[in-house]
Amino acid sequence: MSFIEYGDTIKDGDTAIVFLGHESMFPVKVQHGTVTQTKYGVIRHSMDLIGKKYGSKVTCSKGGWVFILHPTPELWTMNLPHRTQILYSTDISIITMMLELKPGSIVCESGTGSGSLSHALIRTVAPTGHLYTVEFHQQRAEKAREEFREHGVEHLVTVTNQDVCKNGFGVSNIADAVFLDIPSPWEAIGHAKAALKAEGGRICSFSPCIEQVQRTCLAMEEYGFTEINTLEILLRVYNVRTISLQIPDLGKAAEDNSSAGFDSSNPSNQGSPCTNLQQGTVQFKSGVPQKEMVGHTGYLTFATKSLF
Amino acid sequence: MSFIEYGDTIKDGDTAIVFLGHESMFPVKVQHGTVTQTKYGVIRHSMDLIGKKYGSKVTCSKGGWVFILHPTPELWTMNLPHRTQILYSTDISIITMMLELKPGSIVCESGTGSGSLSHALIRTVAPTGHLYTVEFHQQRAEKAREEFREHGVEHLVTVTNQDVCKNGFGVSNIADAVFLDIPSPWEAIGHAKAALKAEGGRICSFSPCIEQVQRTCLAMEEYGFTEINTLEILLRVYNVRTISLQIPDLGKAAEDNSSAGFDSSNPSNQGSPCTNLQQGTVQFKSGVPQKEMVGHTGYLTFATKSLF
Amino acid sequence: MAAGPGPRICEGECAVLKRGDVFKAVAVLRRRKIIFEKQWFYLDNAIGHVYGTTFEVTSGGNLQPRREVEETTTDTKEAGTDNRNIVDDGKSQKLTHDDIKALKDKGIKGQEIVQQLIENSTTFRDKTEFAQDKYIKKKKKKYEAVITIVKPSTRILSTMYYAREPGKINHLRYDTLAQMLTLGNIRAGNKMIVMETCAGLVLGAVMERMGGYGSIIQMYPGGGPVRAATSCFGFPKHFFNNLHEFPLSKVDSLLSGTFSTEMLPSEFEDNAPVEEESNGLIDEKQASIQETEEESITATAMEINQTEEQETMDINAEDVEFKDNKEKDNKENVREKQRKQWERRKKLIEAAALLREKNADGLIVASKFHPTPLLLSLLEFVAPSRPFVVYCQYKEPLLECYTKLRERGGVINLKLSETWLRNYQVLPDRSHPKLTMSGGGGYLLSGITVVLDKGKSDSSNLEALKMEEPSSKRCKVQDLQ
Amino acid sequence: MAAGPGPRICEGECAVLKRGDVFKAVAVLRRRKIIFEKQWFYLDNAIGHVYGTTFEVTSGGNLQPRREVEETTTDTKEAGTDNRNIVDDGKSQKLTHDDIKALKDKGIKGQEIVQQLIENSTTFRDKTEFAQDKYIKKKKKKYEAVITIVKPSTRILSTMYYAREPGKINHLRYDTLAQMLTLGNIRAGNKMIVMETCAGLVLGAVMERMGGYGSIIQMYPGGGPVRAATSCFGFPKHFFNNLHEFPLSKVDSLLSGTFSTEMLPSEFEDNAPVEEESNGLIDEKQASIQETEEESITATAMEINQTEEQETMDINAEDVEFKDNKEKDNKENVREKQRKQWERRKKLIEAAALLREKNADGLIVASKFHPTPLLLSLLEFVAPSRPFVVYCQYKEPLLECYTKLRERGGVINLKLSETWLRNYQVLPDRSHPKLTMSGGGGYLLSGITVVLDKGKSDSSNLEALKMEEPSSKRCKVQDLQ
Repeated sequence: MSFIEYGDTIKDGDTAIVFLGHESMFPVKVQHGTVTQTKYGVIRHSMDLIGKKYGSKVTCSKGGWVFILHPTPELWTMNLPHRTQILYSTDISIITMMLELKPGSIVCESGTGSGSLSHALIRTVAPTGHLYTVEFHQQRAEKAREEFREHGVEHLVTVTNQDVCKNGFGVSNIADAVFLDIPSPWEAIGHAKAALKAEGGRICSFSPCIEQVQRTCLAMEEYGFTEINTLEILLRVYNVRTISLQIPDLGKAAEDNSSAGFDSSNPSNQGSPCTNLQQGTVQFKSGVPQKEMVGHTGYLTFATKSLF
Repeated sequence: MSFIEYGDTIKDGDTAIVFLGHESMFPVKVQHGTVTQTKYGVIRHSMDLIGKKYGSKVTCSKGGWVFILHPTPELWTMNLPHRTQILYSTDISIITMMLELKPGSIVCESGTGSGSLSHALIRTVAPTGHLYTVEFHQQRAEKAREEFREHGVEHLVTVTNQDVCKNGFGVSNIADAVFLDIPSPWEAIGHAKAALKAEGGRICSFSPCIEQVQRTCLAMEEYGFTEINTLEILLRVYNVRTISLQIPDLGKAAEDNSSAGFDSSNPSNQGSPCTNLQQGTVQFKSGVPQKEMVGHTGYLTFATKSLF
Repeated sequence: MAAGPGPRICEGECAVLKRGDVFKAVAVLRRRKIIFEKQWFYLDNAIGHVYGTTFEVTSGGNLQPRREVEETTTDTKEAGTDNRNIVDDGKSQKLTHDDIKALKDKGIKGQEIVQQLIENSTTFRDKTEFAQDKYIKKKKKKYEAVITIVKPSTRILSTMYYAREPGKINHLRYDTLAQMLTLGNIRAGNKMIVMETCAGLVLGAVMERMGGYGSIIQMYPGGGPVRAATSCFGFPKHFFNNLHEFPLSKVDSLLSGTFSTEMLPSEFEDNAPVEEESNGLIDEKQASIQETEEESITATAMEINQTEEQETMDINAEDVEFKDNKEKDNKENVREKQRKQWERRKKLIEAAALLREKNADGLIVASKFHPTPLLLSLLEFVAPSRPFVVYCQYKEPLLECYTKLRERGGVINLKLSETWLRNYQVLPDRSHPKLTMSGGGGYLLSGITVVLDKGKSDSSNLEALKMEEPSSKRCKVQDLQ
Repeated sequence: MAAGPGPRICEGECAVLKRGDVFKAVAVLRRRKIIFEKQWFYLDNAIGHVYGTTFEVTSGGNLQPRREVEETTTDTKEAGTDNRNIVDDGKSQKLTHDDIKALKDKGIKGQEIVQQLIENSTTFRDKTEFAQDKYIKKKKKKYEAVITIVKPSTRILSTMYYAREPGKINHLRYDTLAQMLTLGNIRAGNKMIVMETCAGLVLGAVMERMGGYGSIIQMYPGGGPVRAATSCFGFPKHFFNNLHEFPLSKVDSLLSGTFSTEMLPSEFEDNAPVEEESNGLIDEKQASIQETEEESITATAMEINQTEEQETMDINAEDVEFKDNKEKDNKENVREKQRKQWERRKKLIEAAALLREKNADGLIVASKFHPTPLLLSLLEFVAPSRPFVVYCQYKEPLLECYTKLRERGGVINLKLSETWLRNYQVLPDRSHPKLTMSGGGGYLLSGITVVLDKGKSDSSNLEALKMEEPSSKRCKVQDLQ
């Protein structure tokens, strides 16, 4: 297993995802002789995991079962230990596309935080690119290094523990793209420009507050960035449900049925998308928006470092 | 006809709405002896309109027909002559509710603009309330007065031509609610407070830019307003369409049909919400979002003037 | 007693308690223990004060009016620049739980407790302004027992219901209700038909907008109309003079001309309005449970736990309206019962007569039923050139309703929509949309009635259909500034 | 020739013209007239310059590189405070149309013309800063002929297609495509199955993310795969070495074990890939039309008018890839034809072999077809514990697809979603969301494959169904800061 390559079977030392059911899962470090507790009972790594195919159903000691999934940056984002606020896949998707990342890209990132975006960036620039990620919090930088090692991607990433606003990214003129998720991104725009290739590149800054965006846009303009564009992206998830609606009793059954224009009122008519399953109700599939959704993560400001 | 009362038949002097078809309509001033040109031909007011029921189908000279509608503030908003940017019904709805307007309320408004919101406010506070509306542009104030007269609501509204930031609303301690749609609302918060009843009331400020909102919120806090709440509301309209999707040809017809797990692939199965109308396609009703929608009108900031 | 010219809190009225964004409707009664936001108190001292007054809960559950109503901002402007040096080990607060309890027992006010907590936090000064603010808000919420008593309104009640009991109002979000009232051109003097199963909230909103002018016919399923939320509005008595009700189950017979009051459903004669008695009964049991039970912590938590506390809200409100009835029940006699039955029948005949005129000024539907049959029948009672608005929690039934209405004809300007609502935090250097928002507020189908030529419906409908088909050219959006 | 270390614009390559937010893909060819944003010019002078260079169009349609690439801000900081005194009578501009034409004929640059217009406007100084800015932008757009030539990328091409030809890509919005690439875990080394009818845009995006590592099997309906947009990316030749194609119409036979290359559809043998020749043919006609025809004013206008200009975009791009082919066509002989047929059959056998392994690392579907049958068949080729993503312009078919996949089993973590995208104007004191936004970007259904026990599918599916049913408790939203 590695976060940049699929493997077929679960091996000792792998990080795997235990999937218990709808949006319920957790990561597990596979180790000979270890057991993992789940609500369905115990999983014994040596017997239940190692050597099995990824995607297999594993029966726990209490008889319930789980699926063991191959890790991906997206599953990691959903399951990683939070050391900071993290970026989720919706923002990560647009960041990756708008920064024009692909295999071979050199990217700079600050801060590393919990490594949610870092894993996705490494995945995309592998096998020939590199991520330079800067984290000012020492413990977090350490922890990130450790995770990258465990996930088999340490050769694709350099973690530096410094203040990007003061000391920059530690590289110059080599990056295709820079990503900033720090409290004062406007203080790092100069360093970002220095890190980017002379021929140009893309930058993105993520900020929760509009005032941060305002200052960042001014700084980007000052440093000659072009195509400055701020956007916001939200995910709307629909639960697929079977809904039953009652047909109101207007007294038709007990009454004279000759009243004009009423016969078409029966929704079980041919061609109708509803299925009349029981007397007086209509059933249909509906994509129901979740009652509560994420209303804001942050503003994303993209810009281009131009040629001259 | 009046904008605050329904009438059954079209009368000389009425303002009526000529409805030509989907989102195509215009207002007309009904006058004996007048004719109106439409793409379906001429409408002669004396013969075709006066005395007819509102909601009637009227055949134009070229044989095409239109519907004549009773005016409402909402139809007026869709059809009024624009002298400024106007507020639309989506924002108007939430403004009216959040200002707690009802028959008898006293409201102050600035600026009058094209009178879109004014008509809706008058409708809601009638028959015993009053609107004090302040407009700094003289021609616009004049025009608004004229429209209110024509629409039979002049007894419910007082139009003042002055700068609300300098001179306020011209009334004090009588308003239940104040609405501001001006470039510098923060300069009018003091006047708004003075216009509101001593026992308190509600205020709303509409601003397109976030910087205006920031200053306005600060001013509201300074003047002791509470429950300060900024929100944004957008309308998403769905076009109801019948969609046909092709069933892909996977070669089943020409092939052996015994392959496992494939029979359920036919979406025309029982219980499916699709209707198989012609060979190889599936038809269904869909609520299709409009390709382009209004992405922003303005931020609405509401607050309460408290007791003390 | 506070000064001020506004309306005062009176015994027996319906009022709304407010703390931050959380609302609760209650009946103002003496010697009745109220539990709100984990705090218990009596409303006795509030009586006579002006609506809008903010009170602090003092020892013994007494309410004491506060002068300053603004959220007191604790002054701590020393802030760190980032939190890189903070290691959260759970040991940063020097005050123990016992210390805090002791402060509370001494009768120290919440505001002071929060200040003490800040002074005894070893990390507070190192936190960013951001984090400081968060900390203060959290602690204030926990230790400051401040409530405001406000007059009910559609704004307040619809917000309250959506937050606390969305299931009772079919998840109708307040801004969606606002759209309905505007699209329906609800105003004084209208004759409106309202069909709702939203606990009477939509009916109340319509009544508020009509201000006692005009008339309303409420169509109801089952044994009688539900008006639990309606009574929370605290409308004056005369608002109910022109409020009529008509059973849904008689709509078809009314339309076909076979309707007669002799054919009333038996429940109607016996129990209507059903809510009164049964709810009154529950109320008695409820009161005692309430006394001992701890209230859930927040409105959203309550929504999940589905506690009795929620029902109490409605029932308390109902108390107000039906208090007189209950008192009379005690000395109830046969003559009284007969008089009531006769009155009910009279009102039914009046409602039927109003509907038969087929000249209503609008139709508002917001129910748990499939909207199509409701619309196809109830639109018959509406005059031409009048708006109608249908709410449904789901989009799919409105697609069908749209199609059937097109087939029927007699309606134009059909529009299927939903609104998207987002609140903002606006603070110096910290402005952004709120981090959570409602995922959906339900869907509306609105339109305008026109004269329906039943004779040549085939060709005209076909033409109308063509006429209204949304054009494929892109929608023109006003280019504001 | 400009200095700079980046890749240079070469003859025969595919490049993208950019003006403001408007993009157009073109083949870089000498002596070929280009019409873009109402401006005509030749690319000859651009050859050899670095990608990203901005050019001004000078007389005779020559491109002249510009040093400063920032939008030049005309300096006019005298602004009125509001526009109360402005009466727009259409007489505020003293320069006549003839005056302006004369300036242009004299070869005065656009930037200067705009400055002259400002100086000759009687109302400009009275306008608010707001209005001044709007005025300048409008005039600049009209009179300044500046274009930038950039290297194609998924970002640029997906934005361009969505703006100019959404119908060709099933209205797949660029951010929705971005979600697909991430949810699909597209990366170097994967073995991907792609089924799209988005002109090859989705295929191109997948190829870009795979960087020439791994393999792709493109499933295609009809006579051959469509790769018009794919060729706009300008990928190096070796990217195509591991790109395979397989006809949809052979999927069932492959799955049932009856597949053989002898049973190929006749179109496949005769015409594939169909685009090459037919498009090449149109291209010739097109070129002459293009010379004389005025281009539509904006990307959105074009979308409506559906002009030939749009097709040219693709075709020009195709030119690049198939230029060699066409030249050879002239001296085409029987041996060449046979060699090609043999190669095609060899590739088909290879593709079939790749699919038969049933170990693909993912499945991407974005087509005009009903997704359900595609998913039910193509998922058979995917290994367990791999992601799949299906795009559909409409929500309803994905509801059905969701249901059928649940019935089938072997998939978990099914999620139906759409994204909401809004752009912002961020300017000092004038920041707000853009006034128009896309109403919808289409819908995605994504999930993960797992091992499918075909034996005891009944009970296990039932259990899986229960296991995955969204819980009714509200979704926990992370309380960020």
